[in-house]
Amino acid sequence: MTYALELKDLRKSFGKTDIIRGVNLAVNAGERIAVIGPNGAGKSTLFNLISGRLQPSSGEVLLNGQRIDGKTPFEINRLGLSRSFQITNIFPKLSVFENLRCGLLWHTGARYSFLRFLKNLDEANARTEELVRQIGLERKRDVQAVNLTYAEQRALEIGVTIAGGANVILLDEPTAGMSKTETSHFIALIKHVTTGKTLLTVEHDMGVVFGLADKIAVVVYGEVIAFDTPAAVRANAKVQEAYLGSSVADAQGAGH
Amino acid sequence: MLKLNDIHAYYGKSHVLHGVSFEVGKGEIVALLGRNGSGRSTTAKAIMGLVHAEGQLEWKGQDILRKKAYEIAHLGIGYVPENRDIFPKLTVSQNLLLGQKGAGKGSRWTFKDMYEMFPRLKEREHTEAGVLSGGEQQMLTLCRTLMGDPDLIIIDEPTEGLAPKIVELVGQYLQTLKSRGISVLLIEQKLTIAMHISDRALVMGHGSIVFDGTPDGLRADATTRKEWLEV
Amino acid sequence: QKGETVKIAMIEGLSGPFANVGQNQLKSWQFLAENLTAAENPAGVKFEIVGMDSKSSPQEALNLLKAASDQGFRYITQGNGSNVAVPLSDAVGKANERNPGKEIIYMNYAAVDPILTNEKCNYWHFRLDGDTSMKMEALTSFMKDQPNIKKVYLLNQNYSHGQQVSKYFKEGLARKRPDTQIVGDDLHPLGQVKDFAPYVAKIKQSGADTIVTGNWGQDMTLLIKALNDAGLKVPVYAYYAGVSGTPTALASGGDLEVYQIAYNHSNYTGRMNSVMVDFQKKFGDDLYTFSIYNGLVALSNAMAKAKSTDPVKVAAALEGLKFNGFNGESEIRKTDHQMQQGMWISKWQKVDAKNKYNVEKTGYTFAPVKYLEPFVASTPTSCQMKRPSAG
Amino acid sequence: MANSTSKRSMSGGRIAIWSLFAVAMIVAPLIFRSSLALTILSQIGYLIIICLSYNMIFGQGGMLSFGHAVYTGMGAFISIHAMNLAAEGSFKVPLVLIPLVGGIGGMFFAILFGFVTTKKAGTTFAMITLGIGELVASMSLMFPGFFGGEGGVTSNRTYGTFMGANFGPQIQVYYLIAVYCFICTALMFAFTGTPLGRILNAVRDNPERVEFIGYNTQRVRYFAFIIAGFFAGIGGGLAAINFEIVNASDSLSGVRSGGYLLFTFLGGATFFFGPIIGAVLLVLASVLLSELTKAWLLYLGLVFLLMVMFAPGGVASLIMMNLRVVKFGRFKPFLPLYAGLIVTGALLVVGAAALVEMVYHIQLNAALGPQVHFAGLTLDTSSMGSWLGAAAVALVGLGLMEIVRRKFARAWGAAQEYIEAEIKRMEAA
Amino acid sequence: MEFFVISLLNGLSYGLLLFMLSSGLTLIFSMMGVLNFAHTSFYMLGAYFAYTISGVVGFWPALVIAPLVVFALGAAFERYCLRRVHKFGHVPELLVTFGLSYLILEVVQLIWGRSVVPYGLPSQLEGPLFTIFGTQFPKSKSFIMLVAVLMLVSVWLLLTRTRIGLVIQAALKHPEMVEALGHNVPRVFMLVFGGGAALAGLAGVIGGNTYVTEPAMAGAVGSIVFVVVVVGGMGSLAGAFLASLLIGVLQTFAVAMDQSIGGAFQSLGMAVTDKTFGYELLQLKISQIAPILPYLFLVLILIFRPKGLLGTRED
Ligand SMILES: Nc1ncnc2c1ncn2[C@@H]1O[C@H](COP(=O)(O)OP(=O)(O)OP(=O)(O)O)[C@@H](O)[C@H]1O
Ligand SMILES: Nc1ncnc2c1ncn2[C@@H]1O[C@H](COP(=O)(O)OP(=O)(O)OP(=O)(O)O)[C@@H](O)[C@H]1O
Ligand SMILES: CC(C)C[C@H](N)C(=O)O
Ligand SMILES: [Mg+2]
Ligand SMILES: [Mg+2]
Repeated sequence: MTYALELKDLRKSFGKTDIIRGVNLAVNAGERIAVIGPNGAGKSTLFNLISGRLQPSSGEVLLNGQRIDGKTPFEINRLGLSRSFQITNIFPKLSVFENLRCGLLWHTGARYSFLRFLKNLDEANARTEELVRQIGLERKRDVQAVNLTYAEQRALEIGVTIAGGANVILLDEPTAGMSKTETSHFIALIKHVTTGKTLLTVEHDMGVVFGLADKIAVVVYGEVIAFDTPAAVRANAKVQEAYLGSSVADAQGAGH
Repeated sequence: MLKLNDIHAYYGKSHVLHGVSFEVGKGEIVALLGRNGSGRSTTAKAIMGLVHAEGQLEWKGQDILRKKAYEIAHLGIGYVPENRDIFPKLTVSQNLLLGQKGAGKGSRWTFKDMYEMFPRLKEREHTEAGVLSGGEQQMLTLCRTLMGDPDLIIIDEPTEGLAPKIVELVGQYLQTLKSRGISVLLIEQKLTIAMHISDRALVMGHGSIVFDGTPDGLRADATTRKEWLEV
Repeated sequence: QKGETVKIAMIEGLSGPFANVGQNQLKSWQFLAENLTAAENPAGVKFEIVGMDSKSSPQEALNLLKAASDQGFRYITQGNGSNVAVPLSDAVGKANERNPGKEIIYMNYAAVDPILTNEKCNYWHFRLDGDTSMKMEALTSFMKDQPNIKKVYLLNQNYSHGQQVSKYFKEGLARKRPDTQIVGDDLHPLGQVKDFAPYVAKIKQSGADTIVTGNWGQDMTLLIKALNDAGLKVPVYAYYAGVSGTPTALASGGDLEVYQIAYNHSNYTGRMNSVMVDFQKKFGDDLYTFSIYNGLVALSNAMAKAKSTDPVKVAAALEGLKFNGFNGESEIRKTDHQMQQGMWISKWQKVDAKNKYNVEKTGYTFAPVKYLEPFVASTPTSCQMKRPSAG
Repeated sequence: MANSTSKRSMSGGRIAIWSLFAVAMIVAPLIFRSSLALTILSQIGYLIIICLSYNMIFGQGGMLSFGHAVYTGMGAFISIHAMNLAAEGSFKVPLVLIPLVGGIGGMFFAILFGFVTTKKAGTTFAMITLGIGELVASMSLMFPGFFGGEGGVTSNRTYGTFMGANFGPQIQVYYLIAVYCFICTALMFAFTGTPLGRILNAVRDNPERVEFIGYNTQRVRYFAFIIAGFFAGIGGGLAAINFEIVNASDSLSGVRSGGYLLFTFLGGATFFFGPIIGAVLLVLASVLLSELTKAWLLYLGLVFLLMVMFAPGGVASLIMMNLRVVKFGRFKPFLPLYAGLIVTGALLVVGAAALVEMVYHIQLNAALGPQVHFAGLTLDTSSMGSWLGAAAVALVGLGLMEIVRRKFARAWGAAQEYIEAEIKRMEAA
Repeated sequence: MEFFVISLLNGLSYGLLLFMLSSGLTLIFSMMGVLNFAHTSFYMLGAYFAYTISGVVGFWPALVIAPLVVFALGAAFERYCLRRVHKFGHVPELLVTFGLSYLILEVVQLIWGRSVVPYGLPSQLEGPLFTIFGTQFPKSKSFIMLVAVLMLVSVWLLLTRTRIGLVIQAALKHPEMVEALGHNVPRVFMLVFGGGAALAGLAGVIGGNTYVTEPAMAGAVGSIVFVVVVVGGMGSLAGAFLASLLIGVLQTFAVAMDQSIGGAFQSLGMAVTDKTFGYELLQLKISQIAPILPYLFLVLILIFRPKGLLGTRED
């Protein structure tokens, strides 16, 4: 069978440093995966490799069975993979509505058109309105993105990510910087907007991880040391040692 | 050491702090808690002279309200901002170098100390800080401020984006600081660690201090927690 | 028409890079207009010259032409830059055709592109300077008699003026001195050379004994500096050595042999000398654009002949007009409105007893070397003048 | 950024504005009748197109170009050659369509050069355009065949008639330009509401993210550049018709490109209509200001410095800020304050300008006597009185203006505070 | 051989002249990110100040005083104008320097007139330093070369031996953070801008009498200095130095080359006449475009190596 996303012996090094050291991972369509691991383990790098922001040194990335390594971010996006960023990355001078609409313009077929008016793109506009509601920013619909609060910006970030209707979604620390209540709202939101889609998310908040994920991939020092159900991962001694830190061993030493 | 009395702060025309008063003593770890947007980061910026503030602000008996940020830094207050503000195009060691004031002589802290504290940084010593992982950047900011040899360090959400294990580690290091006579004003979201290591806890709500007491006192005060901390 | 005031709009770059030249010429016009003698002003009119700043831009000049026309000017003058002169002449022609009764005469005192009196000649345009073909004709005639000139190096700016200098010089020389050799014919982009040393090295390598250049402004002064720096003592025949500023720069350079080919030099006696001296006394600046003098005298003569200041009549009177210019008898040729006049080769040297006029207070002067009669410098024209049908 | 999603056709306000724009263009030549005024109006017309086209890449696309004159200029050259061919009869194109030929010319060169320049953004883009601009300007002088040498290429626009007009009289040319100006402005405005227009804004704000929503940023920039090149070429074509001559030194020079940048910015690059103001100012500054005073370059430099420092959003942003105050009904108290500012400012300007004029007079025209005519006064550079008087007027003006300015600043702050609060309240409601 | 040696010497000397003109710009551009369009105006000011000052106290004192005066002006401009617009971004910064260049030009013309001023070389710098193959090499140019090298060394020391470079680069990203770390950022900015201006001023003191001191002198070198800085790579002093020399040598040798594309076709046996399509372009000799080669070079470099020769960042 084909996986929604499959990584085959993926490697990446910067200069002499190997950061991703042979990652194999296969994700079924519709699965929610949490990617966890110590700081600097290579989680964001992994996302960068998948989404085309970085080119792998070797190995393969397959999206629905199709090779996508070596492609540019926009090509990959057009094939149905979308991602968010650890550091908020939206269009600061555009309104919430415009941000979201930009997110789906390509995918509703508007492309580079300059012969049609945006306001006549009924399908795109309807979907954008829907998105504004979904991420709960109706009241801020016409506010410039810079003027949103942090949490709202994070919500917008997710909104822009899912706008295009991609089937595979990568979220990098979506809840970072949010308070507990905000986080739980937010998790609900993520669950809601990604139903039926394949989701990979990086998280440090274990509450979130265990609440959201069907499966957890643990990345340590550029390798996946475990890929299993939450319960199994929680029980895994290696994971405890390397990441969860029940004892205060030196996490940085892991992998040496 | 640090004394705030009726501090008001503004972003342009919007009034954010409405009379904040508290003190931080020598070698004390004080946790400043509160919801998002309650004004904790603004308090830190007000102390550093980074926002327009009014009221009384004293450091070691000296009025520092109208002083410039670099003057305040020279008087011994270190600041670790919440959004990290690392210098992306500079290497890790250059970032640390900028933390030093003057030649960095007589500082309690050396490069070696920093690299021992976070060996990960040593490995990435000559890497541009911009490509560091989120967590590595967090470590870097903390170390950079320590290089300036402050007597009081204001840390805004230091554990954000850190793996659980590292969060514990940071907690330990803050206590090490305290043992070296350095005061810490810790702005936190993660109650557990803050309550665990701090000597005193402050709770902020709507731009003023609504609770000032010990962690134990806060644990006992369910109404305050409910209303201002949404635990 | 006696006692009438004739207003002339001088459309010229009065600010920007060529401001010093334009300002000097504006003063020259005004000064000469005020100081014409009765003999020079047979019409007895009062000339009033108003400066209008075109910033050396052709489009601005065209705007100013409209402005001048609005303000009732019937005479305009311009000279610095054929890039302005060509459009201006063209626009004057069109405007006169489209607005009968509001004709304007254009006195061109310095734009030397031959095209203005050839392919693009225009009934309302009169050129007081000698065009490039005339100057090269004169220069080659001079060189014909200099046996020690054997190898000539041409260095010019790569635009129409420089290209024309090169072209007409080569033509003339081939006719008059087929034995001489052109050992170099270099064109460089206008105003882009910061250091001419490489060109000097090339000149030296070519073994040239004479340099001919139409360069002006910085391209001229930097060339001379580079020649002096390298100690390459090859005589330079230049077009524009006397323009505002260039002499000052030349004087601080060294003692290179520089010749100028122009319709004048700086050591006239009599009337022109007193004009120059008075001008220098009043403005602390040199009067070097003598064609302005000819322009005023010619206009006044034509007005006297036409007994009117109406441009239509004056234009007709200017055609073929003979008058007494600063070089003596001069004629505005009827076929193309090109003034026929003598040319001078003068030499850049320290002032001495015979040549006293101190150019730009540098202690140097352009001393006359040889006068070439009008017929020598005269060149044929391809102009097919379209005259307005009478009535 | 006023964009509504609902399928409302043009709102009443918008219709009013466009009608006003059209009416203004129709009646302007009836009010300003001199031939100079008419050429000025004509130039404003095509410069509006050019500045708007520049702002397409600069304001909307974040591409700082130092070489926009390349596209207007090449458009103009191609137009003028087309006119000459048409007059000969070998390329039958009526004059009214010549601007389109120019547009295609501009577009052709935008396709050619844009291919390399738009691969990059930011400073790199800016510097490539600077280089290409210098190259084209220098090369054009070397090729008299196409560029007509120093004199340029001339033509005659009256080679045919269109609905009884032969375009000899300037007024006919003006209306031709006005029609083009209106249509092009409308088209460029329409562009801001198209998918490409919006994505162009996104590319300006955050090119990286655009790649992750499916767009090729280079392509987006390239397409926008080509479209801008087309309109620039139309502007050039109209210029060619207007002057009947095209000249490398005017049309292709870096100074021209710089002018488009400066005045687009001065007009206000963040608003669609900013460059229109910029175009008007550009023509007025270059044609009229230099007529008024010899010190025009000094004034221009000063105005720039002050505008950039105190109104970095350009004239358009000043207007919008005041409109906002009007919208919230807080404008009344500012009327007397503005009057005060204008009066005291005028004092300051008159005094300072008198000083400047006297200095220039000494520098340029001292030999013509000490009298300077300025603003209906006769000043005497040799008399202490004139100097002291002018200085006194300037100082008094400055002092009074400072007083008014403080008042103004306080009132302005209060008004803004009120508006912010009001907006918050509305959001909360 | 003879021609080669002289051309090489000319190329180096021209390259060093370019470096002297642009070193201050590199400093400001690489550290502050400001495209200072008024840079060559400061160059001009240096020349004019030196002209006036040397009339009073002689050339050698003027060599020191004039750059100091320019430094003060540059610093004041940073303090009162540039600093205000810094927060609006790069384009307003650039435009404010644009405005300044207009002002300086006008003021210079008001004070010193619109024509050339007789600013001559001091006797110590007159005449040739040595003669090689019968061609003299002037002292004045040698002095320029010396100063250019000194500028390189001192700016290099400033960048590597102090933290100023780091502070500024960091402050461009997060000025408040740098202040919070105890650095007086505004003062550093002011000093750097003043320093860059002073370097331009120094170049003017020497360039003014070696070449010509006139109002057009700023505009004449206005864009070439950007070419040097950008080709070298933004943020790279060594790059600017390399680029200067490369452009100097390249251009000097190009002047000697009389080949053309048309000529190449002809030697391949193709007929190229003035009827051939594109004849004007084909007959253009390399020597004819030598002075604009730097722009071509700039465009090519930016296309194929947008970081510049030794640069590290793209913008
Ligand atoms: N472009 C780069 N050049 C050099 N090193 C890099 C580059 N990008 C990432 N790295 C290094 O790769 C390692 C992995 O970084 P990454 O951002 O993937 O970590 P992470 O797992 O996302 O950590 P965190 O949870 O802290 O965000 C880090 O040590 C980082 O310094
Ligand atoms: N630069 C700014 N301009 C205007 N308002 C601001 C600015 N920064 C913060 N605020 C406002 O000031 C208030 C207090 O913000 P502050 O950052 O101090 O909160 P905080 O307690 O640190 O919250 P967080 O958990 O988000 O860090 C908030 O309402 C915020 O919207
Ligand atoms: C025009 C520029 C100097 C732009 C610059 N690359 C920036 O955006 O940082
Ligand atoms: Mg990460
Ligand atoms: Mg905060």
